[in-house]
Formats: sequence, C-alpha cells, structure tokens
Amino acid sequence: MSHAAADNLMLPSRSFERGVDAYDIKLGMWVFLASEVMFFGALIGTYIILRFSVDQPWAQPGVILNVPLTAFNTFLLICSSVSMVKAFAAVADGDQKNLKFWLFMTMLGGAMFVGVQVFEYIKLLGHGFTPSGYREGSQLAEHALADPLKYGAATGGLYGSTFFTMTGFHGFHVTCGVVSMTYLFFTKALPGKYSQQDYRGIEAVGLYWHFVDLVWIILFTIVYLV
Amino acid sequence: MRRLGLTIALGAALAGLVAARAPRAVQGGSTVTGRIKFTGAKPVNPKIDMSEEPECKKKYTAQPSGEAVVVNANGTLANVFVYVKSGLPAGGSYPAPATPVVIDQDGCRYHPHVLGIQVGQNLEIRNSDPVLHNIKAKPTKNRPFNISQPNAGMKTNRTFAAPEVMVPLECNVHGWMNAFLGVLPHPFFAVSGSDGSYTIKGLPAGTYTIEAWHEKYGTQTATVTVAATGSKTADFTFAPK
Amino acid sequence: MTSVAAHAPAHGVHHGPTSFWRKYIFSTDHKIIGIQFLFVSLFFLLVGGLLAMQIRWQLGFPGKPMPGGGILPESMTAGGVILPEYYITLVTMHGTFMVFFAIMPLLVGVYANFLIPLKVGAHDMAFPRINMASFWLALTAGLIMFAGFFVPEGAARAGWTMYAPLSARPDLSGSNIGQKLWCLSIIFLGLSSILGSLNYITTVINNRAPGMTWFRMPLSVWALFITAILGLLALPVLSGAAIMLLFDQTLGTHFFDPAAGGQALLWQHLFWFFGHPEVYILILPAMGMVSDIIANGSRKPIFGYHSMVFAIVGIAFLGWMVWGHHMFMSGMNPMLGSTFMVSTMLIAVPSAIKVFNWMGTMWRGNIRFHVPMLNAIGFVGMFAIGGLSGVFMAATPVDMFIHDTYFIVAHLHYVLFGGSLFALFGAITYWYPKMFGKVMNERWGKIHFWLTMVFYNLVFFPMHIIGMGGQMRRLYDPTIYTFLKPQQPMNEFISICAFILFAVQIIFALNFLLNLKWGKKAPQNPWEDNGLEWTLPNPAPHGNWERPPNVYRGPYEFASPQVPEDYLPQTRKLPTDREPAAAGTGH
Amino acid sequence: MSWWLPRQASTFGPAIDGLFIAILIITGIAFVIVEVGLVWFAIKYRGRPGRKAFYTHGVTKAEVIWTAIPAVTVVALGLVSNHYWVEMKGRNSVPPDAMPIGVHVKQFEWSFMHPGPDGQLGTADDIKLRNQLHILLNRPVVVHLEAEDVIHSFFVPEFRVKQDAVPGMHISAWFQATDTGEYEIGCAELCGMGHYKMRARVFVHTPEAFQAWMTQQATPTEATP
Repeated sequence: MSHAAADNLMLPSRSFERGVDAYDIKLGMWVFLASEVMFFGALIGTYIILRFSVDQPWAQPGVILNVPLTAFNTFLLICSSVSMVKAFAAVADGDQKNLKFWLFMTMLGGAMFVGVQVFEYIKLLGHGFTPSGYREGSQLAEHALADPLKYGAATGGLYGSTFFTMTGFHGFHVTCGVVSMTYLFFTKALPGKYSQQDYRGIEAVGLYWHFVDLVWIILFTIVYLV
Repeated sequence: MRRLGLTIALGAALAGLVAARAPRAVQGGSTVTGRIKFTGAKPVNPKIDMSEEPECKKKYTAQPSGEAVVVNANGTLANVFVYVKSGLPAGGSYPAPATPVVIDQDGCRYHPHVLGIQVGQNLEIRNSDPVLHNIKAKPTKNRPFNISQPNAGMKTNRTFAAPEVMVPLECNVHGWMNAFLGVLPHPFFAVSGSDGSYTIKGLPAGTYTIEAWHEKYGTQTATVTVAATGSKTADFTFAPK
Repeated sequence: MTSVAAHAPAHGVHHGPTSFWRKYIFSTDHKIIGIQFLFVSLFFLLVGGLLAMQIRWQLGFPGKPMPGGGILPESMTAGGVILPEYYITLVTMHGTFMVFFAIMPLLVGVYANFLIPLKVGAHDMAFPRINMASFWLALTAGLIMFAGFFVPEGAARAGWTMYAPLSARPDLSGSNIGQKLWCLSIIFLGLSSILGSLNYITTVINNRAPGMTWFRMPLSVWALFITAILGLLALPVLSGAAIMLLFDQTLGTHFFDPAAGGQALLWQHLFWFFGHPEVYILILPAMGMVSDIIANGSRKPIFGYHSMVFAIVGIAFLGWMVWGHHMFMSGMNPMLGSTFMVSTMLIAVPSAIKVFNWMGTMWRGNIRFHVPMLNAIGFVGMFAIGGLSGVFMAATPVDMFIHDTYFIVAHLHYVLFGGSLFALFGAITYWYPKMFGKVMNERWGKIHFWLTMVFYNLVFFPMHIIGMGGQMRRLYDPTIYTFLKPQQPMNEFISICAFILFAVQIIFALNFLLNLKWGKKAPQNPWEDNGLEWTLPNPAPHGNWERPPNVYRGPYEFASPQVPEDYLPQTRKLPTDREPAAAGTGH
Repeated sequence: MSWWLPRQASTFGPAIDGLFIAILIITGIAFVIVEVGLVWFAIKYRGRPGRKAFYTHGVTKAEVIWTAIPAVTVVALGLVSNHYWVEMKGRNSVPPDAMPIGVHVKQFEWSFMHPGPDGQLGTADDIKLRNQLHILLNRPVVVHLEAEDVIHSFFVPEFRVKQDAVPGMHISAWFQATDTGEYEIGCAELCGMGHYKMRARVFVHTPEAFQAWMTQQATPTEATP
C-alpha cells in the first residue's frame, strides 16, 4: 500500500487520533473476519470433537466423497485467490483494464466453485449421502451395510451432519463473496470508479476472499483428505 | 380452486350442523357383529407398581396390572379394535359427530385403553387424578402433541385431521400408562368389550374388508358381504405367538 | 465511492432536514439508532417482566387460577391455571427476553451506539448503514422470538440455555415451531451483534477525536469497547450452535443426538463458551457507565483509572476460560472441573478491584446524590452481593449442592437486576437529557430508586435462603416435595414482593415517558460533567460536531486544583495544554 | 421453615457445609466491608456547598492490597475446594466396596436397579423399582446414571449429592448415607414439562431392615416378568 499518496481515504482520517494504520473499511473487514474465525471455529471444532471422540470407525477418505473433483475445485478456488491478488495489484498500479479482467476472473472462479459444489451435492444426495446420514435403501446404505468399516456405517449420521453444515456454510460464504464482487464489478470497476488513490472496496473484498479460500483449504484437508 | 375449497368447507360445516342435530349420522343399514376369541395360554400382565403414586394407588384394592392383553372370563379378548378397512363406496361422506370421544385418566390408567374416533371429532382428555399426567400422542400421519394436566378435573380437547390406525398415546410420568386411538374417516368401528364382542352398525350394502387390531397380537382381516339391511357375523381368533 | 472523496472534507457539516422516515425510522444517525434500541428493548424488558410475574404467580400460589389467566389460550392455561408446559415456556422466554432482548440491547445496543461516538468525538459510527442494519436485524430477531407465543404449542420450552437433546427433539419438549423460531431468532441476533460490534470496535480504534488517546477514554467507552470484542467473538459461536440445533430440528442432522453418535454435552460447551463471555457482556458496560457516574457524583477523579481498565481487560480475558463452571455437575471430566474452578476463582479478583476502586472514588469525595449516583451506588452494593455469592458456586464441592437451585437464581438476579438494571436506571436518567433534551423528574426518580431497592432485595435475597433449603430451579410446583413444603410461605412472600416491585417500575415508566413531552428543558451540561458529549447541544445534531473537538485530558478531572470549578471538561484548553498531535498538520 | 441448609445425612455433609460456612464467613466479611463502607462514605463525604473533593487519581499501595488479599483468598479457597472435589467427584474417588445401583432415568421417571442378594448388578435377582431407592446405612453407594431421552440430574439434598445424567454417557456418582430414614430425590435439570414431578424417595436402612426389605422383595407376589 502506498503511503506516499497520503490520501485520507486510504488511511485513518487525519483529523482523528490514529488507532491502527488501516482505513475504516479495511479495519472493519479484519474485525469481521475475526468473528468469522470464531464461527468457522465453532463448526470445525464441533466436527473435530464429534469425529475424534466417537468410538466407531469413520468412513475412509475418498469412499463417499469425490476427492479428485473437489481437488480440482480447490485448485479453482486457489486460482481465484491468485486472480484476486492480480486484480488488487492492477488497481494499485492504476491499471483499469487488468483490474476488470482479473476481478472478472475471480468472480468466474468463485462462481465455478459454487457450481461444482452444487453438482457435488446433487451427486451425493442422489447417491444417498444426506445431512442425516446414509439414506435408507440407497446405494450408499447398501454399501455401508456390506462393508461397515470402510463406509463408517455407524457414523454416517455424524458425517452427513458435519460435512453438509461445514461445506454448506463455506459455499454460502463463497456465494456472498461472488455476489459482492459482482456488485463491485458492475457499480465500481466497470465505470472505472476505482483508482490508485481509492481501491478500498477491492482490498476489503480481497481480504474476505483470501479468508474464504483459507477456510476451504482447511476444510478440504480435514474433511476430504483425513 | 379456492372457491371449490370454500364450497367444500362450507358444505362440510353445514353437514356437521345437520349431523349435530341428528342423533346419529348413519341410520339403518346392516350390522356386522362378532366375537374376539382367544386361544392358548393366558399371558400374565405385569403388575403395576404404584407405590410412589399414593393418590392413584388408593383407587385400587388389589395391585393393578397392565392392560396389554385383557382376556375376559368367557375366554374372549377385550380391547380389540375392529373397523372397516376398505370396501366403503367412494365419495361417501361421514361428518364427525358433535359429541366428543372421552378418554379419562383415572387411577393412573387410561379409560378406555383402546378407543376409536372419527376424523375431526373432538377427543376430550380428562384427568380424574390429582396428580400430573401428560398425554403424548405419537401419530405418524397426524400432528403429534404432548400436553399435560397437573390437576384433577382438567379437560383438554384435540382433533385429528387424517385417518390413522392406531395412534399410540402415552403418559411419561407413569411409564405404564398407554392407550391406542384409531382415527377413521367413517363411523364403522368398534372395540371389543368385557364380553369380547363387537358391533358395527349402519353399513350400506357391499363387500367389506374388516380388520381387527390388537396391540400385542397384530391384525387380522375378514371379508364380509352385507345386504342393505340385516346382520352378519365375523369372528376373529387371536393366539399368543 | 468517488462521491465520498468529494464529500469527505464536508463530513461534519450538519445534514439538512430529511423526511420523518429517514430521520426517525431508517436513520443512520447513531443517536437515533440508540434511541430506537432503547424503546425496543424497554418493550422487551416489559415483556420479560410480565413473564416473570406469571412465574411468580405460579411459584407463590401453585395450582391456583391466575388473575387474568383466563384470557390466555387453552395451550397455556386451563381455567386460568398455568399449565406445566406453559410454565417451562415462561421460564425459557423470561430468560431469553431478559438476556438477549432487554439487558444486552439496553447496554450494548443503546449505550454503545449512543455513547461511543459522542464520547470519543466521532461524527458517527464508522459504518452508519451497517449500524442501521444491526438495529433492524435485532428488531427482526426480537419479533421472531415474540412470534413464538402465537404459534401452535407456543414458544420454546427448554430453558433459556436450550440444553440438547430436550431442545432438539419436539416430541420431548412438546414444542415444535417455537423451538425453531428460537434458533432462527438467535441466528439473527448473532448477526446483528456482530455487525454492531465491528462498528463499535472500528469506531473506537479509528475515529477518536484528536487528543483522545487510549488512556483518556472514559471507562464507559473502554467497557463498551471490550464488550464489543467479547460480542464479536462470542456471538458467532452461539450462532453456529443455534444453526446446528436448527439443523438437528429440521434437516435431521445428529449434532446433539446421542442415539446417532452426537453429543449432548457439546451443546453445553458451545453454549457456555459463548455464554460466559455473554455474562460479562451483560455487566461490563454497566460497570463502565457506573464508573462515569460515580466519578461525576463524587466530584472526584476515578480511583485507579489504569487498574480499572486492566480489570476490564482482565475480566474479558479470563471470561473465556471459565465457561466450564456452568457444567461442574454435567458429567464432564472432573479434572476440567478443577481447572475451571481455579480460573473462576481468579475472575473474582478484577471484580474486587473494581468494587474497591469505586469505593475509593467515593472516599473523600464531595458526593452529589442525584438519581444516577443513587442508582450507581445501588449497583455497587448489589453487584458486590452478586459477586460474593458467585464464590459459593465457584467452589465445586459447594456447587454440588447449590447447582441448579434457587441460590443460582438469586445470584444471577443480583448481577443482572441488582447490577445491570440498576446501572441502566442510572444511565437512562443520566443521558436522558442528551437523548431528548429534557430531564427526568428528580423526586420521582429518587422515590423509584428507594422503592426498587427495598423490594428488589425483598424479592431476591430470600431466594438465597430457599436455594439453601434445596429448591431446584424451574420447578412448576415445589410443594410436591415434602422438604420444600415448609418453604412455601417464603415463596409466597417473594411473589407478593415481586408484584410490588413490578408495580414500582410503573413510576419509572411514567417518569421516562411523560418527561419526553412535559419534561423540563435540560441545560447544556446538567451534571457538570467533563465528557465530550456535554459540549454539544441537547439533543445533539446528526453528525455531532462541525469538526471533532480537541481533547486535552482524561474524562475524570473533577476537583482539579487547576481550575476554580470542581470539574474540568476534556475539551477545555488551559494555557499549559499542548495541542494534540493529530490535530496539527497530520502524520 | 428452615433458614439454613437441610440436615446432613451423608459423609459429604460436613465437608460441603464446612466449606459453605467458611465461604459464608469470608464473603460475609467482604460484604460488610463493602456495604458498610458504601453507606459510611455516602454519609461522611456527602456533598456540601463550597467544598471540593480531594484530588487524587489513586493510591497504588491501597490498590495492591485490595488486589492481593482477594487473590490469595480465592486461590486458597480453590485449593481447599479442590481437595474435597477430588475426594467426591474425582475419577478414582468411588470406594471399591460401594454398592452398585443402576439408575435408568427417562421423562419423567426414575428406575432404580438394586443388586439382589448376590450383590451384583446385571444378574437375574436384581430388584427394579420405580421411584424408590433402598440403600444401606454407612455403606458407600455408587449410582450408575443412564438417561434415556434428555438430561436429568440426580439430587438428594440431605446427601449433598448431585450429578447430571446425560443421554449417551455413562456417569457414576457415589455417596455414603450416615443416617437412616427416608429422603427425597429430585431432578435438578430441566427435563421437560414433567420436570417438577420427578420426585423419588431413597430409604436408608440398617443392615437388618435392609435384609428384611430384600427378603420381602424376593417373595414371588411382587415378582415382575
């Protein structure tokens, strides 16, 4: 961030007592993300407690969830984080064209991530994996009956509960991010309202986006891979 | 669509009014009677320990026992719910009687233990004990409820919107207290009494499947063909499995 | 946002006349939002009080028809007699409304909103529109909760702590829609609190007037700031838990369902991980505002300003490590019980510091017994009782006996009513002129204070005794137990005093409402206080200051030898004062 | 009515009541200091016109004193409490000779499974009673609590014992009665609309009376299938 500009939009207002070297929106976003950490902390903590204190075997990684598909999705989200960085770099350099391009790419990445997740959900539900466990009479329930160890037949309910809640809320956050980026894209980026002197919205939404990406990397690791 | 619904509702209300005036909605018709026989060894119902509920205990001289299988002195089975399962002409409407069906909690037991009710008919739940009872209905097709009556003399009304055989009722304060409620869209049902017989009146001519339900021994069916008037007999025999 | 760039220098310029809707309903002015919160939460305070009256009727006169009970539907009363399930609804909703929709918004929603920008010298909150959203979300949450009374089977019935699995299964609680509405309402409330908190935090960090350094902030602002941090971090946990509970009820998930591997204690851990910081959310702002009022009433600087600040921070910090003391009897590992006992005991230390420092402030003061001061002294006296009775529960072996008895009920009411509510009576009277430009009646304020003080103690002190007698909480009819029967006269006495206590509050309500219109016009600085807010007209205009005032000293310079008067406003420049750095050419 | 704690009838009584009284004395002193101090200051330093308060921002020494004293007191209290806590609720606190009782609790009933003459739970001669618990005088008893539906809490005021029963968990609590007679068991955790009705009784028998009770239970008329 360039301090040289010394513009009071990108710094705490000069006429006030300086708290931290961040303008209000950026500080507000950091504060908001702290509460988001607690929210996801509650969900992930619940998952860890439930999973590791249950004395029955948990479904082995990869037998229910489609890991390659989600690995691709993870890659997509990481790419969108990179493109967010690019968009931010572009606006910091005053490069309007690249800002629009990379912001659009970020939106696209996020939207595709949500799309893939919806596709994954539909597949899983069809297969018999629901928030309340393995649906009775479904293909998955039969598999679980045949091989309770591999499929974690006794813990299917917990698996479904935690999986859908955690990934669902993450998906909701991605959706919110895409919606707000779309809003900024059409109301600010396209009309060229961002400048080297004021790119607060982009920086704030970027912070949010990187946070959501980070949460996903944690979720992917502990839900899909472990 | 909405108007149709309204018309139906109005019609139903009118029919209900008419029914309320008439002593009995269904008159005439034929009758099906029968006895519920019981063969085999008479099972022993568990004794009920009411020692921690003195207000109920004092209503009995001997220690009361459960009512899962009540075999009458004449070797018949009481508390069997007999009803017309199918065969009624389509489109027949049987408005619910205005008089409520009463279930009484007395001496920490339900009276009666098995009962039938029509869809939309009031079930009046009474408490004759000066102790808390709660009534938990566990239907699958109707809306469940769980209410309580802490004092003697309390009355609560409930209705059921969909036919369901049977709706279990239970009291959680007294684990032995349970009852069964058959909800039907028509008045053709009966419960076998202390002589083991039942009577279903007012059936139009036709062929019917009649089902007898017992809480422990399951269901049995019989097919009965009746004329416009007259009487037919359908007996059932239950035996311990 | 280029428009912002254009307008930024003129930010402090007073806004022109706007429509009634923009000005009073969909306002972004932090003062109006604070006042909106005030009216809404006073309404919910009334609701909670009415529920309490019904609880007291049943406890005092179990099984007797309640006067006016006949108008309640069959699902609540039978022949005017409160039904057990309605009684459970009453205790649940009394707790819920008082904690989430009365005390918490009264302290945080009203005073964080109203005071923070005024006291730190900001034009408004950092994000005025988010602030407005926070109010409307809170109102929505309250209305959803209130709607619970009008659905079949009535509102939630599992205690305000919503212990699973009772709360998760409608067949066990007997309430279906009500339970779901509770969860939904709490999720909305959580969102509202988070949005509010991030506003308060950002405003305090970044929008202080020049010279308003961290250690020149009034203790009320410190307390509200720390409270906002607690709220920011605690409410998301509650929201997460409420979401899981809602999913258990609707989607068939098994988080709290032991039959499918879920854990009943998980809810308690999540709830109290939120819940204990919440306890401090409910008392810290009261402590802060009382500090301001006591310094003002004593006409003396606050005793040990820095240790007061560190005590607030210490309480907030320790508050995260004590949640298990609500669960000593829950069957969690006894080793954890030992750990939580020690941390709980330690939290008594900062509380003691605060009490003694308030007394130290009064020591050698020149005390003015205005109504806020009376209530503040009442707060200190009652909070001390509540804090001391907490030591009994902190000692785990004693807790084995008094856990979930009326001793706890007495304790929490001494903190929440004797503490927070007395502080609020004081705060409302104190900042009433700032809000409405009028003053509340002094004589009636004093009558209200004394009557409340007397009857409050007659209601809640005996609860310690019936708790020692072993009376459990949330009993519909304690007389069913032989060992509790002899205590029934005491219950009856408590109930009668409770009815009088409720009636006494009518004085306050009338004093509050009538003076809105007929009250005496307030002078500019009615309490001769040093705070920034009193340099503004009453009520203050939208935007507060043309330009933020320069601050030269802390807020408690009473009886300063530098001036002949006994107060020295923060903004008054003495010849020896230097201009604050931020007010100059800037960084 | 009683203005004090219920009578003691278990070995926990003296310890818990002693601790209670100790805390009552300590907090009582603090209570008097605070309340008397407040009133005294309020009267002594009441405002008089023309007078100014004493200008001070605090006295560090005083603050150190009133930080240190409560800190030392509460830590000491914590240590003493912990000693008893480990004795009463610690994982290994249950005496090895304790009589086992199976407690199955549901909305809104207790069911107590007593070991029969063989002294073992889970055998054919177990005696199951609704809302009645029979125990021996001066013999430790361990209740194995199992909740069927929601959380309940086993509470006997005279024994000063309380323990939640949580569905899905096996929780044990022990106590030792020191006085014969009949006591009431209550549910101390909100468990639904019938919470208040979960009253049960515990009978503490001398060895002879206990034997007589057990013999009476063994007679076939009372036997349940």
